[in-house]
Amino acid sequence: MPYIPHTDADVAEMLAVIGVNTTQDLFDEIPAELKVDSENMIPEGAPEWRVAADLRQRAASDRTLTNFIGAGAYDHHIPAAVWELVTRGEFYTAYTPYQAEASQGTLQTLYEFQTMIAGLMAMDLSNASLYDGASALAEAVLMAIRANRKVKSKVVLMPESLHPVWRQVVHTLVRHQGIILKTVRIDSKYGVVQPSALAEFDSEEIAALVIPQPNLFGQLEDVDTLTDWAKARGALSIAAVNPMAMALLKPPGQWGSDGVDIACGEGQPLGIPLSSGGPYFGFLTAKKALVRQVPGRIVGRTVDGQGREGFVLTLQAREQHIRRSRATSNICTNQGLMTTAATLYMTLLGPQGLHETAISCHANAQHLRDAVEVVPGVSIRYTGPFFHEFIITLDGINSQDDKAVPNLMQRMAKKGYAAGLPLSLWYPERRREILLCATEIHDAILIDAFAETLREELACL
Amino acid sequence: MPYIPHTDADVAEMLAVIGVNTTQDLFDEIPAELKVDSENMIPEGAPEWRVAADLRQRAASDRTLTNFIGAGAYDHHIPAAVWELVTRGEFYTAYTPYQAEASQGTLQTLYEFQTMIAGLMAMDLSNASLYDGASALAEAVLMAIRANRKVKSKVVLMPESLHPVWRQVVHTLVRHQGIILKTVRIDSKYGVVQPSALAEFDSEEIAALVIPQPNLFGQLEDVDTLTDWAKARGALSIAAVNPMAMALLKPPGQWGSDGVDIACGEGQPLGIPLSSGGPYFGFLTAKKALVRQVPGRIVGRTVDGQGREGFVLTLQAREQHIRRSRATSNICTNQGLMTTAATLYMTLLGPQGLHETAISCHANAQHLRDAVEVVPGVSIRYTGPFFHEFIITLDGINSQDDKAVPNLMQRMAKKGYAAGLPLSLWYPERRREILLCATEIHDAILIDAFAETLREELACL
Amino acid sequence: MSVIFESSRKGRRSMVHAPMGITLKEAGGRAILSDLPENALRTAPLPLPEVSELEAVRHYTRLSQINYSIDTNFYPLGSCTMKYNPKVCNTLALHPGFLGRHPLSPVDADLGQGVLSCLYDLQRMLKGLIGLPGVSLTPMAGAQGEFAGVAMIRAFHDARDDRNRTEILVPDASHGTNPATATMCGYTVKEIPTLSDGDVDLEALKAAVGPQTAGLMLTNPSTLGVFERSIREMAKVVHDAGGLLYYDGANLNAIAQRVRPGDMGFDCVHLNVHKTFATPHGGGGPGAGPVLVNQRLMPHLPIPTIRRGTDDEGRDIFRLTDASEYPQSMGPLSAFAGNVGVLLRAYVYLRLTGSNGMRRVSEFAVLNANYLMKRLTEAGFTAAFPERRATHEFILTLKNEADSFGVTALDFAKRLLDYGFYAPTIYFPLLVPECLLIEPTETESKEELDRFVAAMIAIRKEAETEPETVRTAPHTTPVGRLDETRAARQPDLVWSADTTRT
Amino acid sequence: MSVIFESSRKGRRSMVHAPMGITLKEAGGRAILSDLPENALRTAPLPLPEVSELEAVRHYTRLSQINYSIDTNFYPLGSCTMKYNPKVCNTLALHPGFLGRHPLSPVDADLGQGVLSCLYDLQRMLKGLIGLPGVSLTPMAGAQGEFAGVAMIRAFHDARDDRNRTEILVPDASHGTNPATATMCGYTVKEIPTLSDGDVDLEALKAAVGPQTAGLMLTNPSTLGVFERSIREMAKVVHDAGGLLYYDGANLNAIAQRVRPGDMGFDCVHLNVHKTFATPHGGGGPGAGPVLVNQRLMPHLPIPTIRRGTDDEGRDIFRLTDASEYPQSMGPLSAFAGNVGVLLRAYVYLRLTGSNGMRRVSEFAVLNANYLMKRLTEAGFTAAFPERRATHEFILTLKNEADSFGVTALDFAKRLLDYGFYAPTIYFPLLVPECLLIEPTETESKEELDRFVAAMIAIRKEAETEPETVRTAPHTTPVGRLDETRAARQPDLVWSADTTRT
Ligand SMILES: Cc1ncc(COP(=O)(O)O)c(C=O)c1O
Ligand SMILES: Cc1ncc(COP(=O)(O)O)c(C=O)c1O
Repeated sequence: MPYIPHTDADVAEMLAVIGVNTTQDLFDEIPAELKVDSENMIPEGAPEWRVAADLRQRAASDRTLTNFIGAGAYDHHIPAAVWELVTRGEFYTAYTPYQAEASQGTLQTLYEFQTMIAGLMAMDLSNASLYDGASALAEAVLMAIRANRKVKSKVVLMPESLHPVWRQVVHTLVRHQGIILKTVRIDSKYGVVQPSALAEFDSEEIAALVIPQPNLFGQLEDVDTLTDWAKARGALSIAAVNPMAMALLKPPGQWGSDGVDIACGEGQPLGIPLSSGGPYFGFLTAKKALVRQVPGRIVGRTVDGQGREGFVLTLQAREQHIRRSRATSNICTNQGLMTTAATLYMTLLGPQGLHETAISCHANAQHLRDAVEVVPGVSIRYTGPFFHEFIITLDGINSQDDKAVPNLMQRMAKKGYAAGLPLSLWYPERRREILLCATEIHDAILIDAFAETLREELACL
Repeated sequence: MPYIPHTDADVAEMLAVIGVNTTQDLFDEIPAELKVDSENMIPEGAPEWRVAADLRQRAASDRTLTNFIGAGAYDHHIPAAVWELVTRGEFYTAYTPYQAEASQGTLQTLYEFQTMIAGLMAMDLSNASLYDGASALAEAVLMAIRANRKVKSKVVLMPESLHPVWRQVVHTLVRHQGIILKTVRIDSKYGVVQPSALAEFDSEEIAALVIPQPNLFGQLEDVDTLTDWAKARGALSIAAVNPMAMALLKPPGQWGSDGVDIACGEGQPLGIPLSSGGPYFGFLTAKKALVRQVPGRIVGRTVDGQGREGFVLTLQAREQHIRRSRATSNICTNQGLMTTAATLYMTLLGPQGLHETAISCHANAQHLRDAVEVVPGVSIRYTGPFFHEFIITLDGINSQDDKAVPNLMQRMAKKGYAAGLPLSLWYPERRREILLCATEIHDAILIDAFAETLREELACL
Repeated sequence: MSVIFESSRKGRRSMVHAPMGITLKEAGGRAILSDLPENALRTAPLPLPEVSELEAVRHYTRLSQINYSIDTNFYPLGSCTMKYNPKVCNTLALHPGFLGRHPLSPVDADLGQGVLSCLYDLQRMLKGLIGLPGVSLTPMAGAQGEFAGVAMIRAFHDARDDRNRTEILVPDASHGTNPATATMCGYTVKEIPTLSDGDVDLEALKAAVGPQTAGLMLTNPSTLGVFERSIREMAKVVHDAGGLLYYDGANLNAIAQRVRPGDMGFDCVHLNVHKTFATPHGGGGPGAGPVLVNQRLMPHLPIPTIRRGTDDEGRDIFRLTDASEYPQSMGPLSAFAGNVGVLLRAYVYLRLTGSNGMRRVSEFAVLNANYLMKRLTEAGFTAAFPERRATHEFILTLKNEADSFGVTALDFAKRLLDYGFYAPTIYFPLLVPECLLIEPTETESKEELDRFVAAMIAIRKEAETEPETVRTAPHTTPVGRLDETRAARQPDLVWSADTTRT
Repeated sequence: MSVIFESSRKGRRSMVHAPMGITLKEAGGRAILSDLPENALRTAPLPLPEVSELEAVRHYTRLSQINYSIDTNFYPLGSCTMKYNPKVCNTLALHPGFLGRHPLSPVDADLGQGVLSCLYDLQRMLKGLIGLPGVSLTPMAGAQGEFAGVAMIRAFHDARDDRNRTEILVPDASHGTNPATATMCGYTVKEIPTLSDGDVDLEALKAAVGPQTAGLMLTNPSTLGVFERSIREMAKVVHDAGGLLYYDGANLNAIAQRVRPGDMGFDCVHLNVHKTFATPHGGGGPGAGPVLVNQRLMPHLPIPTIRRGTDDEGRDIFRLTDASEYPQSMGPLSAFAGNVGVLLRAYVYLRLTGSNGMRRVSEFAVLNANYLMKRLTEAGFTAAFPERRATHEFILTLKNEADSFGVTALDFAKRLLDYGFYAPTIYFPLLVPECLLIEPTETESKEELDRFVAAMIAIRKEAETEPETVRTAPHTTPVGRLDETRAARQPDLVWSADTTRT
């Protein structure tokens, strides 16, 4: 049941104008032996009511648990106004704004986005989005390699505390360009990179250092030291940060003596629903000097013939449609609509609202930690400052038992909880550890009920 | 947490301009002894995330049953485009279009609505909505009394087969104006008005006759005979119809030799969600001669100084804001946004889609009747043609037992069904009867499963 | 823009809205209808537009864009309280759980409690806010609330067999729905004049009341934008004569959480949730007009209301009352329970705003109105009641401007549209010549008010220097000033293919 | 319009978005932060706008209104397939059950099956449509699909230790993402010329292939709007040389359900669901670019994919695959599983449209393009390939107009905006001078196409009689022609309070 307006009379008239008898004739340049009939694995089309009934049932069956998982995607409240506006047809059904004069809505919103996210990172400028946080980090690595003319090496350091899937994505995306990724180990008490770990690279030429904040485990890295270390070595520093955290923590533009060179991350916390992992958006901000190395779209402000301000896609000479094989990236379609959502999110919360939301996340995470810490059999894995997530160890569980934590998770799910992320998903040997997260929506009542359920379920083990 | 933009600086400046010290001074004309402090039954305001979490939980707890109830509100599929567009801010947050030039969106939509609903009824004209079907019928009765200059009587006949709550609403709204409502009885085999029932009023002066189609029981009245009877008596005829049915059945403008004088009804089937009973909208259409007796807003087409077409509220001399105590009705705010939805609904379905939807309702209702008729203990109450609902009698149930049907309904609800409306809600003595309804979304699979469950539950009785 | 019917093409349709996924012909056509008598069937074609879904979306998207609305423009329409309608109220009310519930769906401790608990909570909040113990949420707008109120007053008198009360009093500045409602309830209407300071003439009221007085309908603050200072005396006068007092709650935004209508002496109150509680106007509705009453009117409340009780197993349960519990009810006003979806939005608004928030609402609504009145009068405009405080709204009279420049309130209103503002209410109340009734509401910023003042000043300047520009306004809207006389004289109310226009 | 920061006022905020319902000061302020080292905290103020919710709603509502979009305008942007985006796809994808699910939420027979079953079904449908047995939905746009494809080709050669293949071939008309992708995968790019009839030069291709050839990236129909007739020969040439064939699926709308890329000989395919399957472009994204492969590339698919299996109790279960099941995978491309919400919309579209429907999609996409090409050439415009059938799109060259009137393709494009049309793609492909690449899509009506033709004719007339009007267009948009050179020379990429403008 396709969306086709043509009446039979229209078709007849149109064929007559073209000068063919049937629409089939329009396909006469296609070699006959290649043509197929319609049979295949797509079912027949169905009316809207039937598809809607089926999909609503499927969606409802994904019953949403009270969620204590973070690990790269965070369960924040999104003001209703955000998506009421984002889904307006004029935003939702426009293309990449090639014709600037007919796309000022999209372009100005992107310019405002660039301003907001650059401000949040305390960096000079931003692009108009990349696919997601992980791929944005890969682009940042490629960009750093292009930009770093001081050192000849293509070695990039990434700490063990960086999200392991992000590390894999970076590997996937940069490996064909001769870049060598090396891992900086973390210490086992604080779960962060210590100067001693950096010292292992003292004799190597390093092109760039990636610095996560907070890191995968929720722990805060000593970002000033790391940034200054990179600078001293002639390496570029790349921050990979949670933007919500940056409303509370020192932003990358102010790390160390001079700030990082590139700051990127996952934009999802800024108004994007969890939605099984996407669409989210990656952001990438940088120092002014690097502007011509930035990948992706960038919007700039300019004027028209009468001196009126307006907005255009700019610096396009970096991009694939102009520079082709020598472009800064192959990206074309990005995650535009998601940045519209983020712009609205940041606007509605404002500086105070965003700051207080970050504080509230932190306060609730502290409460969560205190509440689970007193549950028998639970201990807190790392010492030191953290932001809105942390790891617990289930001491009572046999560290060789592959099934214990998954079983616990299933039982917690039956009680309505997504009870954190079992670390064994990424670190098979860490069978007793769970990464827990709280945001502003996890108030004391919710947390206490969760801790109580955890206590009961652990007692049954 | 009200929506107030003022900063402290704004307040200070504004107070200075006004020339008072505090905002409290602005209330100094209110007698001191009347002022209250804020304590009362409203709780403190809460942030959006907290209210959203609470409301989502409450909404989810209203778990929606597979619904076989009709009885004045019908479970149709609504194309998604309807409410995506209706809730656009420019429609949603506009007022009644007093300033026509700044309200052409609303006005043109209403004009299109008037055209569509008048066309569906095959009547000359329509107003721009009333509150709901029941109150629209009351307004139609008042209008008929005003308009009927031929007879002096204020007697209005309403059949027993008219929705009993509608009858009460009419009574509530017209009783203070000397109008006398009389009931026309129905026969017990077909559930409709027979000529013999009308004959009882042969010696009376009658001002108007109300004709429901289909009637409360889903049965089809002999509308031609009723309309002609009214005409012959000098009474005005008022149709009270389901607009979905009019896509299949003969519309009121064509009943009898000359059509009815007024046709009204409940607009809910045309794209309005069930939503526990409202907001819906009433519609009222009429013959041209009655235009100045119509209650409520009416939109007309006109031109501007340059001859460009545009739309305005018109014939306002009928209305309360001009004519005050002599207005055709006290209505001011109506159900505008709902008619926007109905306009979109009718536009998206189009003539063929609406016709086929009505047919589909009918086909499914036939299937439902056939499926439950063979369930042991069930019989069909009335003979004769019906549209999309009908009554079953549970023969096995003791006709004095007040609890049997309610218990059955509760057990069906546990299985996920709203299993029709027990007629005892309105007719306490009809303890064994249930009104069942099917629409286009009740396909054979759904109906067969329902019938099977009914069979099982009846077997347990 | 051309009307949708002009885009119609025979045979065009959206097949996704064919309920069977095939056309009727394919489905076997009329066979399905064999049980329906031929003469019961429709033969007249359905005169609906035949367009694609894309054409429909484009048409109505574009139409929406040519509306002014709160979401796009300052909308200082007096008496209408065009404040920001929080998006979240809409979003939550559209939850599938609320939308999909049939009004007659079974209710028990596990079913239907979501929506009913919200409505019950709303009833409690409104009682607190108004200071009256009885409530029914069912009226579907202010005017239906008025009907409910006056019908209850009548039921009260009737129940006491006090049948000679045939008259309802209203101030001459009252809203049209007040006298229209009194008529619907079978009363004659007597208007009470207003004093030059804006208060109702208490002496005239005293002279008017008597054994024929059923009641008085009053808005306070009044539609003149001032607070009736002698409200307690007025109440006493009416009550002493055996009449009751009806409060039109359209202006509650000025006094929420500061003065309670119950304390002023009113027996009965309606509220416009689409004003005070920020539910949208939707281009004309729907709204909701809950009524609140004191003890003596409670038996007459319209049904249904929401009650809390317990089920057979002793569990808490919210349910609708039925007629048997209200044998003296004035009756039902709608087929089900009123505009539930609108009431849910109001409930969400009140939960967000809260008690202290509502107090701030009235504080800032009044601050904005007084600031705007002061700025405009300082700029040389004439307030109708310059000695009085503005409440949440105030009146300018443009009589001077009309006399000096031949430019009327209507012209000012139309010209404001060109400046990007919706116009204030004009020519209401009728007793103030060339009046603008201006209500900024608490959700507008000082900058927006300042822009409005600047526009008013600019227009007066134009009135002086180029009056034709103002008299022929608007100029920037999709159509120019429309010919209302022609519309009423030659009514064109439905489109037809053979209507031709010049 | 002024930028949002210019409306900002110190201290203004929406308190409903204060997560605690009170301000930080009231909450005890920094005490909560005592466990965080002072030097880890932010001291720089957050430079976000301080506005009310109403101001935000107004600002972004008005901004949206100045966009052209499918919902408001014909949008014949070649290569972009700007067809109607059905509203229902959005509505269903926004169901709270889909939106609220965390990507790492537990999966079992009762949990997460809704979304995973949809994705699984989508995988099956795409395999049928493309005629290839392997699929991964995870790439987040066409270009990432291309990356996945070329990286798989590389993985394939590497796995066979065939390491001298250093070159990727692309036609000179190829989309910029093709060569850019090849570079990202470490290849050098060689361009193959196009013949004057629009087909790739087969002889040149033969000459170019060799042991250094890793593969060929091809769009068919090509970006020139014609079907490569010698596709089978081309495939053979490349395969014979040991290279693989990559299919850029951007133009699938022309051939859906008629020719399958798998049958043409392609080893690997990406799709743009935001083109063929009508998911919205959102002003630049998000899209999704699923990849499909034949047997030999299957081991290298990007992870995760969706598999059907059974749980411990033997119940059916859909789940994501992990790295252990794809030891030779090229790796993951995103932190989770790609743009799931976009894929859901595509799935709904395919369920609605269905098999026969997709066949009609290509039929009418091609009918509209050929009709439009014919009307325009009859009106005197020059098609780039007049002897060829148009596919779903076609190219006009305005070289004549440029030479005769000094009015360029850019000028035509800008002037079309004044007529209410978005402009076709211009200056792509680069090899056709002054070109317009026009793609009407199947969802536009004949009337709309006729209006477009009329506008083109009118503009050419203007080019002749008043060329300045065209050269300085657009004139009716909110801003006139913008100075792109200045934008690039003096980049102004973020707003700051002290940026002043003339
Ligand atoms: C003072 C006053 N009373 C009554 C009403 C009628 O209320 P509604 O439009 O909700 O019926 C209004 C509405 O404008 C009003 O302003
Ligand atoms: C022919 C062609 N290939 C590839 C792409 C890139 O796809 P995407 O924008 O989804 O990355 C496009 C998009 O415009 C295209 O037209």
